[in-house]
Amino acid sequence: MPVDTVQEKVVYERPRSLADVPNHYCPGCGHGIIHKLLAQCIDELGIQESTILVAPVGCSVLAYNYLRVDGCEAAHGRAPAVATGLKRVHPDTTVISYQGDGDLLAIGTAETIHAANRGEKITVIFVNNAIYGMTGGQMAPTSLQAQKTKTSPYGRNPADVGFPIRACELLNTLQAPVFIERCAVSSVKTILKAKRAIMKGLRNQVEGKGYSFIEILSMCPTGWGMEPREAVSWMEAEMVPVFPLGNLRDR
Amino acid sequence: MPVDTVQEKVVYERPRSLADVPNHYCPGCGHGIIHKLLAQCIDELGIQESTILVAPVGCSVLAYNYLRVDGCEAAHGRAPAVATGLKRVHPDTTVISYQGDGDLLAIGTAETIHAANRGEKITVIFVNNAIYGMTGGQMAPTSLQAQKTKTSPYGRNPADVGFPIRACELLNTLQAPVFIERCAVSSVKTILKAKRAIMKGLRNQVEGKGYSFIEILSMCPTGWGMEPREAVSWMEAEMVPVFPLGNLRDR
Amino acid sequence: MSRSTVTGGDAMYVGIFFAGFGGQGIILAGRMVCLAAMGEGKHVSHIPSYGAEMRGGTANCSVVVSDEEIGSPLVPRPDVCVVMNTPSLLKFQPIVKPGGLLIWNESLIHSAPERTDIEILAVRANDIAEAAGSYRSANMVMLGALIKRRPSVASMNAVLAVLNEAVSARHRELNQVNRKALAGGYEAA
Amino acid sequence: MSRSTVTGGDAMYVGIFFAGFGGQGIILAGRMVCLAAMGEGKHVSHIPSYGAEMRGGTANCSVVVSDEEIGSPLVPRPDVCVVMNTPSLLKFQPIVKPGGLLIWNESLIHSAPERTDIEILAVRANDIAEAAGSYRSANMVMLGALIKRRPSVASMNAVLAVLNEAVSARHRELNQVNRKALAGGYEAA
Amino acid sequence: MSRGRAEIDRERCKGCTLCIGACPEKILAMSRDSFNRQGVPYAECFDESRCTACMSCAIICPDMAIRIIRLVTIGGE
Amino acid sequence: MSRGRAEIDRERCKGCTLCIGACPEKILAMSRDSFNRQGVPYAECFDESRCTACMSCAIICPDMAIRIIRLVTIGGE
Amino acid sequence: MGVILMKGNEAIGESAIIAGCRHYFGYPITPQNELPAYMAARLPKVGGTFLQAESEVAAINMVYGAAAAGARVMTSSSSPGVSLKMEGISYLAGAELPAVVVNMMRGGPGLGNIAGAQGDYFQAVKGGGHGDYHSIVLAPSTVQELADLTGKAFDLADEYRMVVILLGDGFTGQMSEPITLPKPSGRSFDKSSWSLSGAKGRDPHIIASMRLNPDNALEMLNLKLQAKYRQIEKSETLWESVSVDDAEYLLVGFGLSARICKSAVSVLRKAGVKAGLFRPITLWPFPAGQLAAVSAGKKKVLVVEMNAGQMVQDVRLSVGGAPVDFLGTLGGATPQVDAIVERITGHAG
Amino acid sequence: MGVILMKGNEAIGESAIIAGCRHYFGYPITPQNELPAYMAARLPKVGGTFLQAESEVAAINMVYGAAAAGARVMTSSSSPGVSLKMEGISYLAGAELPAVVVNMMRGGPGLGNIAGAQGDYFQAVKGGGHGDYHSIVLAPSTVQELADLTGKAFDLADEYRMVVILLGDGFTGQMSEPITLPKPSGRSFDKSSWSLSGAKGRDPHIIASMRLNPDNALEMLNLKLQAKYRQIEKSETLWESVSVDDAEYLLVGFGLSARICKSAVSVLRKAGVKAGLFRPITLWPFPAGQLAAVSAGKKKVLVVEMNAGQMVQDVRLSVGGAPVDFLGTLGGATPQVDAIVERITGHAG
Ligand SMILES: Cc1ncc(C[n+]2csc(CCOP(=O)(O)OP(=O)(O)O)c2C)c(N)n1
Ligand SMILES: Cc1ncc(C[n+]2csc(CCOP(=O)(O)OP(=O)(O)O)c2C)c(N)n1
Ligand code: SF4
Ligand code: SF4
Ligand code: SF4
Ligand code: SF4
Ligand code: SF4
Ligand code: SF4
Ligand SMILES: [Mg+2]
Ligand SMILES: [Mg+2]
Repeated sequence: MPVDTVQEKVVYERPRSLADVPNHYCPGCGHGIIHKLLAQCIDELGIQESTILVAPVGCSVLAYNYLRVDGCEAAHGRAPAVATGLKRVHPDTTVISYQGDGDLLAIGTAETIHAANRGEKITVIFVNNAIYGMTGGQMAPTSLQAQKTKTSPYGRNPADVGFPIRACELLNTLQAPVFIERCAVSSVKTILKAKRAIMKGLRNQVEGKGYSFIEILSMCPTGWGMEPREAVSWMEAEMVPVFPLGNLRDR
Repeated sequence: MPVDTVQEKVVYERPRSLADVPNHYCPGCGHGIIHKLLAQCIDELGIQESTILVAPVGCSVLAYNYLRVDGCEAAHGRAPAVATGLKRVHPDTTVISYQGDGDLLAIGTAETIHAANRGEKITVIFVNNAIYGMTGGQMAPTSLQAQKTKTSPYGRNPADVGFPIRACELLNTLQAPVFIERCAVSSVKTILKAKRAIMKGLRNQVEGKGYSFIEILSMCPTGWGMEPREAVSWMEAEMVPVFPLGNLRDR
Repeated sequence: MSRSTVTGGDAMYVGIFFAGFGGQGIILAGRMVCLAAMGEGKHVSHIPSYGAEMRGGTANCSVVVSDEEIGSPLVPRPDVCVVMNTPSLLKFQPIVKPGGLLIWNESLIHSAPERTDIEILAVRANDIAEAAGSYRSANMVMLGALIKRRPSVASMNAVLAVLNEAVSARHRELNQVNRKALAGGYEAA
Repeated sequence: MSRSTVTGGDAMYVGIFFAGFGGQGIILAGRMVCLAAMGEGKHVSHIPSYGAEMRGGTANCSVVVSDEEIGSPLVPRPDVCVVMNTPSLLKFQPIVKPGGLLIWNESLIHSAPERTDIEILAVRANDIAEAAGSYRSANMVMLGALIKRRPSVASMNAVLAVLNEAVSARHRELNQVNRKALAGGYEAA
Repeated sequence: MSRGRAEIDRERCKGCTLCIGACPEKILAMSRDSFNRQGVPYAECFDESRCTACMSCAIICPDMAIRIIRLVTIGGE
Repeated sequence: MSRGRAEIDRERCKGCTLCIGACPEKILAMSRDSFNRQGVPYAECFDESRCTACMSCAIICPDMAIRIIRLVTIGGE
Repeated sequence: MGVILMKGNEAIGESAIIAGCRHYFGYPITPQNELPAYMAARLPKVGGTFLQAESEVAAINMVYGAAAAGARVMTSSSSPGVSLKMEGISYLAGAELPAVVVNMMRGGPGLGNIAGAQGDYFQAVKGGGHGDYHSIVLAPSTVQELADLTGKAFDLADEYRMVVILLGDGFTGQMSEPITLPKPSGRSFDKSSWSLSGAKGRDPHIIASMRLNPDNALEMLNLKLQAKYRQIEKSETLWESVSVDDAEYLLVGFGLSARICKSAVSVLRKAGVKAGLFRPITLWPFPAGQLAAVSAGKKKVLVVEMNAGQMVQDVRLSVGGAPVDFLGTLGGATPQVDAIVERITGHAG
Repeated sequence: MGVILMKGNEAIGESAIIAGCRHYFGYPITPQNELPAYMAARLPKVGGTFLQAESEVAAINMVYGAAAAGARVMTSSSSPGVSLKMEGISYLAGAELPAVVVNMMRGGPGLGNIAGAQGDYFQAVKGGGHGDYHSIVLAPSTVQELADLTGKAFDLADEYRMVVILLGDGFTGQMSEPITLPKPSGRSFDKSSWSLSGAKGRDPHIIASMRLNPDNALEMLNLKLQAKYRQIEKSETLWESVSVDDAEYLLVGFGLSARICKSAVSVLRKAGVKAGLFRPITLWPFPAGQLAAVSAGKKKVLVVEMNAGQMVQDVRLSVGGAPVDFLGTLGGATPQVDAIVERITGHAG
């Protein structure tokens, strides 16, 4: 009778596309999780050598240092335009526009909407942390009602500056996009869902389909002035009701 | 038995707010009709002395020469930002942002969306003629599929540059606006409806309500390369199905 | 890098200004002068006016024909001015250089030019064109008259030679009429 | 418009650099030096570092105290360097001016500085603070040590006098502890 | 019998013909041999007696070239 | 019996504690008296025997500080 | 209030409020974020409006609207953000609207870094926007001066109906120094003859920079602007000079680099070298005449800037005979006193 | 093809295609609309991409992306639109990306008018964007030169990895003249060592202008850029001189104003006045040495520009002894030959 042998199997480790360097994000920052997901998807699709990452101006400005693919910095808000230029020259690459909420929904509103409306064959990863992380915590277009930030010190007042903008719903009024989904990275469950959405968004490019948009609710403990786990709870309790998770379009 | 006397009564004449000068618009241009409607509404609301008109860069760049109210030029696309500055300083005035489709939906996309999202207490008159009139007929964000323009000489190809954007539907995803309606000036009937919408949009300011958006489909015979009456037919047959008329919001 | 000298001889120089409303073929007439003069070895330049009036259908252009390299392509004081409608006459009559030539379209303009220090030529351009086959060739009538009065600009042969090149394919069936109109203008001048 | 003269006398000038991680009260310590020195009639400047690291919790600041108008507020080669944690020691030990003073937090840093051309002072800031009532006053311990070793910067009285002004209302209940910590640092130096 | 009339300012008219299309009575047309000072033909009413003063032509005119005068009957039984 | 383990790279750990919250077995905690070279406490597993190799901690770790090793039984009946 | 320790960016904010500024529109960017944060906290308390715009482009156009409405209005940003305002600033110039624009310069080009720098001199002074226009450019070098010049900026803007740029750098904005808050200048400017408020009881006003009719209308506007600029060049130059009378060597610098120069003058004098400093405070109008006078007969003029050589061109255009040398630092580096001293004496100080 | 009559804007388009440009991104604005229209019609026929961007800001950033991808890429606009590209141009400079930007200048400031003008010299030459950077600036004065310099612009851009600005004016763009279309230069540039295409079989490439680590990284980038600029100043100046050797009076102008100057030289020579013309073709690098040599010993140097006096500053910085005078026209007005002659002779020509 043969004896059972117990072998060790590594079931979770650094994806090849994720550089083996410490990142500069604050403890508990969602960007780190999202980078990891992106790297996993790139690996699984085997597109490390045909991917171009457009990093925004925002906390993820150095994303190209962490994802081991060709990387391009874009001016604040202009990542979709830069991605358009890249993709139109190299239609066979997978071009990812990685952007924060200030970048994508404030200064970059026009570029966001028009790249989506043209149906540029790119994948947009929209990291919605309801704040301007990099510049020290100012109000974002997605900041919640009554949320206190450096530039809404008395809380965001909708009567004065309106309500948080819902990017997915906005883009869902356009005809060209093929995929629109809102995810989160607050728990293992939501993270795994987010990964599936990212996979789909990237695969759409590999298959030559069209514009994919993945919004990911992400913790910014520093900008919110919270401990990381407090931030997770706040996101689930406050953000998710305003930005409901789910798929809005999958063609 | 008294004899009937027939008296002459002027039932339609130049509104007081409309300057008695020839305008520079091409024959059959919708801008002229819309100016007249605006002037009539301003007169009827008695707000000639408290109105500020923001004229865009576009064929209507000289609108302030035709409407006898305080007038402000805005850089191309920035009329809503300029209007915001004006209104925030003078909350008691009625501020009108008059814009073309290139102005409002291309270069000015961000300003358009954010003024609406903040719920700026202004009235936006959006003249959608599916073309860049002033610069000689280039493709607008609202140009129709297959429409030939100077910059889509083989017809607008959605696979390459997407579909026409529907401004009302886009803004209708935002919470703050109080009034959104799409009208046209292709016939007496639609013109009268457009006037009612403009009245409502301006009255909302008088009543201190909030952001109003009135899209008006408008003929550009020159840009379309058509005779004026041909343009009217084209608008009714081709544009209206893509941009359905009607009210989307009235709070 | 490049070095050259300018001597200042007595070169031929004619600045021409065409004015009318959109659809009268103003720009085409200007281009044809250029092409014809080019064919005869001259330096030429052509520039449409796109000044104050953006809308409203006016169309003007400036043409220079010269033996020498051309300085400014603009013609603030034209040697020859061709006006096709009333507003153009009113606006541009004053800018013709003293001693210059003003050709006006008598078919559409009802009061004659008043200047006395210039050469004035009335041409019933629309009528002559109509007789040739279409009022749309009125521009060619004016052109015919122009080269008759200013033969140094270009010869009739040179103009006829560029007709097919200048006129877009869509309108080329009109060239039969255009030839007649050119001749009609030439005769009328 | 404004005219003045500079003589170049022998004025007192101390450039101080504080380094640690966010939450250690680095910026506050710098501001307190400034306020105290201001109170004693000195010129001062304070500037936080906001250089390469945007994220990740480092916090540094430069302070200048001088008898004269201050030129650059930056202190590339500090006379005094106060380091509160290991990465700061590693990074900033080399920049201290030869003959300068390096004060390091022995509670959190496990290997001592190596330079021999500067004055080195180890302070168990967290321990002393803890003893005074809270580890959060470690910055005050370091400050106490600093003014002991460099009395020209500011006196203890001056520092105590600005405590209420410098500390935001939210944290003022800590001032009792802060006073003790300042004294503790002063003694330990 | 005429219920009013459309007064067309020929100098303001740009000849777009929109009014002609809009008139329910079809009593408007472009001038044939005369032009205004801009050199363009202008709209004219060729049968004022049929005008109902409905204002359609004026409402659609982009150049405010049309004033409408209505004839109002006062008194009588 | 342990079904695997979470290997935590203490130098990469930033001490955010997200893994601690995510671990269904509640076997992770912050180091008490030791700090990494950045001077911060790091996550540790205090009872590896209960680890199910479920990967939750690794999945949520923003700093890729956790590798998961599963023990796989091969052969036997 | 007596002497207080205040951060540069916040000193601008409070001084603007003292000067009567009640409208601020801006977009976050380091290293000036303390200014919008300050305004966000303070303006609502004094009945003013703070609005975070969706972009720098929107911000400058909100400023345009508020200025057209007759308000005292300010925006602030740093280098890349200010580049985005170029069209708007040209429009403000063309429409003759008064506004105060703060640029806390950082290292460029492109995204660069967030250290203080002086690489936007040309943009501010020569006109980064299109067309022939000028903004008045003020270059403070201390927090006190930041505070004082803020009030001055509003007065100049209103007096000449134009943009005044407060050109600081990241270090100046981040730095805290003891200051005395300025008093309101007390000057008042009647804008009722041109500003927009609804044409009550008067003809409509129009604010515009387009000029189409007659053909020379734009030329006329430009002639008017140029005449205004000549007037300002005559009457509004500001500068500081230190120990220039007996100096053989003249340092020239603005803002932070001038402070470092001042330290260098001190070191040089200590070493027996007769050095002086000329510090333009208005970069436009550049104090050309004053510099010409001060530099006459000097052995050498050394221009020190935190850039690759920008103001040095204006210095060369002003200075008569003296040889002009340049010492620059790039990408957010700051000039070292030693290097300046060495450049003057030929050996390390 | 032999000699053909071609419009300036269209000549640029066809010449760009001849030079291998297959990507164009732009936004409409008068007076350069014929260029995008031409590209829209032609590029699809040669397998290229024409894209009308949503704005000038988007256009320059699409250019940035396409340049990063290694393509020959162009955008075009006119003054207000070019102001909006300032941030993007600074980014291109910082990231060392090659691109050709056309500015067909119009009357400013603000919305101005649509006549040709030369008011954006400072913006193009001194850097309208933030930070220390340069673009190579080419100033064609005929349609033939527009065509020839377009190809040159692409080669220079690729050789030095930087922006080349083709600085024309509305008149030059609208004008038709007989030209011979240029031949491809035949030069090729290998961009594979830095451009982005997916990191197949190599380490990833990164295109960025931010430099944070180490502390002096941005300084290093700037030193590299400055070294490149010095090299270009040495080797890439272009100019034309006409009748300068025996001239007593030297006219200096660029683009359209140089053509008018040429006519003036002709008139002056006819009148027996020894006049010559120096025409910088590269505005940056400015042919300072050549101008210094040519202007030596002249009685007077007269700079003629369609602006309030911009290039004249570079002329003054270059010219040694000769007195420098300036004649400018504003708001889209063009210099008159008579006025130039009068300024030289002291009486009307
Ligand atoms: C033109 C310009 N404006 C502003 C900035 C400053 N800035 C840098 S990042 C940022 C916003 C960051 O917020 P977000 O996009 O939400 O990203 P996050 O940091 O939250 O991930 C801003 C305003 C800039 N670099 N450039
Ligand atoms: C910054 C800038 N970009 C471009 C232009 C040129 N331009 C003037 S009007 C216009 C668009 C006109 O189209 P639209 O807004 O639809 O108005 P319309 O003329 O059709 O009424 C453009 C692109 C400009 N003046 N400024
Ligand atoms: S500031 Fe917020 S978004 Fe930025 S790194 Fe820190 S936690 Fe992440
Ligand atoms: S081009 Fe079109 S929009 Fe402009 S005036 Fe003419 S018809 Fe009207
Ligand atoms: S008022 Fe009515 S009936 Fe009379 S002309 Fe006008 S449209 Fe015709
Ligand atoms: S609608 Fe007005 S402009 Fe048009 S033809 Fe009739 S009257 Fe003339
Ligand atoms: S693998 Fe699962 S059980 Fe093991 S430590 Fe991680 S979360 Fe806990
Ligand atoms: S999630 Fe990662 S970084 Fe956070 S505490 Fe756990 S191991 Fe450390
Ligand atoms: Mg964010
Ligand atoms: Mg339009």
